[in-house]
Amino acid sequence: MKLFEYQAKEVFADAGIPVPKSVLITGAGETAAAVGFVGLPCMLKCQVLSGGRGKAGLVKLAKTQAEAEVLAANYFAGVPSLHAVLVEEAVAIERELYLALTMDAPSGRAVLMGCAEGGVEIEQVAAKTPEKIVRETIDLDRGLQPFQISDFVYRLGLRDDALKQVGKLCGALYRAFRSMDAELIEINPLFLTKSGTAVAGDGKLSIDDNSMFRHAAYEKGRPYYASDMEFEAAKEGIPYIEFDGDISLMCAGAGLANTVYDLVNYEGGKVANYLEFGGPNYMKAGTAMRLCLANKPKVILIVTFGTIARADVMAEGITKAVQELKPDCPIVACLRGTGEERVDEIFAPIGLKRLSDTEEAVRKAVAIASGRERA
Amino acid sequence: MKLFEYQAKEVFADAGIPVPKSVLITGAGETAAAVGFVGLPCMLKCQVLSGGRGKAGLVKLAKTQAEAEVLAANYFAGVPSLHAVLVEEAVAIERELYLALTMDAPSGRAVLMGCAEGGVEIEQVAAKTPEKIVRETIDLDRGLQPFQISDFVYRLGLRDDALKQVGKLCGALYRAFRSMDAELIEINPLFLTKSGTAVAGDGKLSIDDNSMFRHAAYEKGRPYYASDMEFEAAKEGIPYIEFDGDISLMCAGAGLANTVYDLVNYEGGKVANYLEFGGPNYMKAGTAMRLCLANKPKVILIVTFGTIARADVMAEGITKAVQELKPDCPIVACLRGTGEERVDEIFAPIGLKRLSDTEEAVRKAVAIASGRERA
Amino acid sequence: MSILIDQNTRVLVQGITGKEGSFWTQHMADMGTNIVAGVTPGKEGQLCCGAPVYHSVRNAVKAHKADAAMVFVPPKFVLDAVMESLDSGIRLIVTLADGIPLHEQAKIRAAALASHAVVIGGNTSGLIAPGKAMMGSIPYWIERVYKPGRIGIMTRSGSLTNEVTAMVVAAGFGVSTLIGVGGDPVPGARFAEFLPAFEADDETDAVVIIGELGGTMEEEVAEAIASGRFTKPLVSFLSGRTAPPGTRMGHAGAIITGGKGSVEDKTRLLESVGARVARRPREVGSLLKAALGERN
Amino acid sequence: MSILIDQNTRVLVQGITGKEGSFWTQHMADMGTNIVAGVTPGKEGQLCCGAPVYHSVRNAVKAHKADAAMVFVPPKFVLDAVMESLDSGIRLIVTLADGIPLHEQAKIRAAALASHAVVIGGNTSGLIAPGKAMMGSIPYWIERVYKPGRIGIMTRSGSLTNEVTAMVVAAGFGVSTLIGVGGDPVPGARFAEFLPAFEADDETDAVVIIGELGGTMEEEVAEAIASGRFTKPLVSFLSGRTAPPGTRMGHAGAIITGGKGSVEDKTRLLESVGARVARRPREVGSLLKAALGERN
Repeated sequence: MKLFEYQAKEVFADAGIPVPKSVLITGAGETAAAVGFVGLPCMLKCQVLSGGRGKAGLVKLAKTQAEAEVLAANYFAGVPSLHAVLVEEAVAIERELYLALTMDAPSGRAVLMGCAEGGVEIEQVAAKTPEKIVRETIDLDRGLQPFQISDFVYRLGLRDDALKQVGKLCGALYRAFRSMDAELIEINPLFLTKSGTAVAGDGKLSIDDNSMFRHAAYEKGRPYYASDMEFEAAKEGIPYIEFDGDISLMCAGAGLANTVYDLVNYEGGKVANYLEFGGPNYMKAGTAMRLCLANKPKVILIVTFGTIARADVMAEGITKAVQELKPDCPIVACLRGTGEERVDEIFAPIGLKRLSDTEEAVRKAVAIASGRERA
Repeated sequence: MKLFEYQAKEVFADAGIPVPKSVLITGAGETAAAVGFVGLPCMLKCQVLSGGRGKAGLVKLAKTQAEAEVLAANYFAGVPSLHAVLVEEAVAIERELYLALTMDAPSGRAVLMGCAEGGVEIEQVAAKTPEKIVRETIDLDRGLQPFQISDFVYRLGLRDDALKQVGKLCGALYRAFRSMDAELIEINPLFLTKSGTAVAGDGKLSIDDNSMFRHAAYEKGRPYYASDMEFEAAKEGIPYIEFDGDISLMCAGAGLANTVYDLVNYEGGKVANYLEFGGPNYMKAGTAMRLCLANKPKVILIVTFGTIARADVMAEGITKAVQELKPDCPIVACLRGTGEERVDEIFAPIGLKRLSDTEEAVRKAVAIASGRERA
Repeated sequence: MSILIDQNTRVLVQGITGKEGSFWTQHMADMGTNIVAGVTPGKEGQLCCGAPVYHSVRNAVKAHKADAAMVFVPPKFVLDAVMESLDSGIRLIVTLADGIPLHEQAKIRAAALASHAVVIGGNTSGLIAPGKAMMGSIPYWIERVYKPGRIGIMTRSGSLTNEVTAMVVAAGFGVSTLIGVGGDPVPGARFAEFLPAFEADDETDAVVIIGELGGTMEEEVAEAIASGRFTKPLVSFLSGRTAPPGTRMGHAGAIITGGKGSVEDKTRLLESVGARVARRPREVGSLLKAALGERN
Repeated sequence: MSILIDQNTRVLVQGITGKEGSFWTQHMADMGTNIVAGVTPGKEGQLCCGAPVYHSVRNAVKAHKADAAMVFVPPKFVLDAVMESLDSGIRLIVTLADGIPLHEQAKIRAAALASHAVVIGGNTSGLIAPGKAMMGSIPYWIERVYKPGRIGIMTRSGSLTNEVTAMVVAAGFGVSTLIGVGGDPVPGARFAEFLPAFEADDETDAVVIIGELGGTMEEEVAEAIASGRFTKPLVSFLSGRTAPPGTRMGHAGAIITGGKGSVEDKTRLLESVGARVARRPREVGSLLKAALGERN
């Protein structure tokens, strides 16, 4: 679960990491009071989860209260489903750093990463000048040891007071990473201010979904999703992503779903939505089909190859869903695996014919979507 | 630093380990109120650090308030330098266990120890029927893992509810062990009550002396020492133990001091006090000699073989101490090591002659103490 | 010869008396797996699927010299179950649960490395040496997928494994050992670690890797080939070739981050060391034929 | 040949610029020790006792291939200093500080075992191969104690070591290597672990152990002899033979607990495997003569 910047900064503050003075506003009417509290100039930062907010114009500086009020009004009026804006003191910056913690799969250790150039897109630094990224891996049982911090901040090029301050901050960041069961925790940029302190300029924190039972205080409501349907799907526990194509996928398992997504693209088709109909969700055909239909696709493409997720049970669900939802688009169904021999019989009432070859099914769906073929 | 039972039980209670209801009283006049609070029958337990309180009659059951008041009065009147008595609810016991945590030197791990027979002298169980003691060693980085607790309590012979309760208690005990920097933490006996709960009947906890900087709340005042002089010595940082003999030792280093202690005994002498005059204390001759003289010894036996603890510096200190304290007993001084060649010259004003053989020095001291020889 | 397991592997089942545990233990036994004991705290003395049940792994190992552990416990107890088997000296552990907390996945991986143990999973259906033994939840009834043969298979997926393996079998091959390392971001075991065993196995002619975008497991395979640690033919199918960067589609580990982990990059790397990479599942069979033909 | 160190050992000094650190580094250098670098955070680029100073052990090891570390830091920083050197691959570490917290002593010991490293101390004056090299705070000016020769010595004490070693030298012998494992209850290294090296050392004829009541280090030595891992003559002096049980006299580890660790028991055990145990320091010399005479 990705947290919003303001939530990440709440975690930082609790962990003892300095953050700028700020007020979260949920409507333009609160802007004046917020500016009064944080002072001028100030930053207005849209609380959205997508990256590249700066480039998208979703983070801007206001020098006057009037400027701030106009900005806030424009944001709340113009940014789709924006729920809050963070009004934040503008910090006098001496320099910027990058700092992050994530998990290193091969070693099973946490990895602390830093870069002496902050505010940049770290992916580009990693790709072009990987030697600029400083790394320290951490044994989770032993924790981040003092000597590791000392060496890390030294390699980051920090000295004297900045070395001590950022070092202390690394310790706090690691404790937050552990206590939050974070996948990723990132401060980019980390400000070194003209007054000589280190302050988190931005904050990213995503909590591991498998660990949410330890973080029940965070409820993943509508603002955390890109669309209403993604929110609906998540409530049902169904992995679901919307795209702008016209072929809705209902596929078993992540690997097979990704493969079908690729094959659709190879054949010149475009996907309307990714949807996993396998694993724990193989009995949810009705809900899955409703989520697909919401995108008004030209065809629904079902591909499964299940063992525990029985093909006959899925066929029964699909049949029932078709009877209830009466989809106005054709369905292509390639069902294999346990119970596959009963599928044709189950499909008979809805006139659906089982295919048994993935590529054949994909080609058929693409042909239908492109109008070259009728179901 | 050994804690008193009532302090250990405060730590237990904070860690979530059930303890009997109790009131600490510091005078017999508080008995009635304490009994009123904990109920009858109740236990009166002298808060002393020596072992074997039961055998020594320092823990007794009172069935009536009158009995409790008489007991308390006798304790406060009769037990030397007793500072407090714990008045504790008498728990209805189903059975007793032994539980302890300490450090295992060869592995560098903590070791959880248990015995299905509690209340006994665990040393005797260890010596006679070691198979009755169940052990589980714990990696300090990983901590006490759930599967270890489960196996440990099962091996202790516990089942069902008792297994779960004692298991939970083991987890709490380990957390207390770690957070207190304990050398030893012991519950003996651990009561399993008739109502089916586990309750700490007694509590021993000693904090590692090297870790006291992390436990500044505990001040080691007079009640923690066997005598005024041991308290005085501790305040000076000088290792010092009183015995009932007549030869006071002032020896450099634990190993050499123990050796001299042995040699004195071999020769038929008796030690008045052990005192380490080496390491960080080699410049404290005056204080050391004052601590020795407090025992009114027949002779002070000084044996050193120092390198960093220079013999000449020690000789200067001894000379000054003799001039100031004017001891009325003879001194035997065997000083070797750095600067030894200057010692005779330094001793000249006080008429002391340096010996250079430990055994010769010991024999001389014993002869003096026994009256066979004069200084 | 299969790698890792066969009829002689002495398997202990943790969580044997649970619903899932007893169901799959019976299937494992039916497929020839040598189930020597089970473990469920508090149930020592019972029998389950014909196997004696113990309170702890220590007791079970002491009595039955088990050398592999199959873990059927809920995700949040997996770390403890794995640590328990490692503590008793077991060096092959398979854990299926989907939903192990990430930081516990990492602890499992680190403990496996520190103990020089193989911990397969989580988020997998396990491990099978068709015709010999199975540890996991791989059903024996799909013979057109799990047909015995001479191809080693390693995979990060579930259904896609059936898809690809069916192509391998359709091309006339069979499976020597199939290892599902699982779809978690920090799996307990990684592809490249099994290559030496496949290399040494005289009943494995070639290896098929079913990978996907994200992570570095495929890159490690390429490195093993480049360094000469693996010399048999290797064919790979990778899903997520057209997946949009930064979007998490499916497995938590299947995401392109830091500009790394794209299927393009993985393909380039694998092909640069002589491995074959199929663009479609169907091609796996023909690439295998080509690779083995070239070799012979 | 000495064991553990000689003129070629490349010693790095942690905490080199401190008062104690620089004082003893100079003495170590004067005694022939090859000091290649020092470490003090924040002081990279300085020189101390002729050695270049680095911010971290990693930097120092990278530049100078140090293979031993001498730790001069206050007790509560010792654990981190030891972990830092272990992290850089150093496998011989000597730490003198008296006052390391017990739980950190244990972590040091556990880390030493896990890394297959030798961590000598704390609460010791260190390690000397007389005439070759010294790591610690053993002054070179007492020649009648640290005379080069063919007797290996291991000790838990300080002053008592001078007392006993002087007797060894007075009897006509000298010291090949002297190792002070220290007086802490959980020392980083234990007597028995050095016996194989002394056994293999062709410049060591016999070993003297200076032990005391408490703990099990002497028992482990007896076990090594019993199992045939050490076959050279061994003479021991143990202090605390008449110490009252349960009283802590001196070292925190020097206490009889659980009815175990008495000098009587240790003596019985050592003598039962053929080791000689002196009742008085003076006897060590004559027992050594007897042991070596018998052997030759």
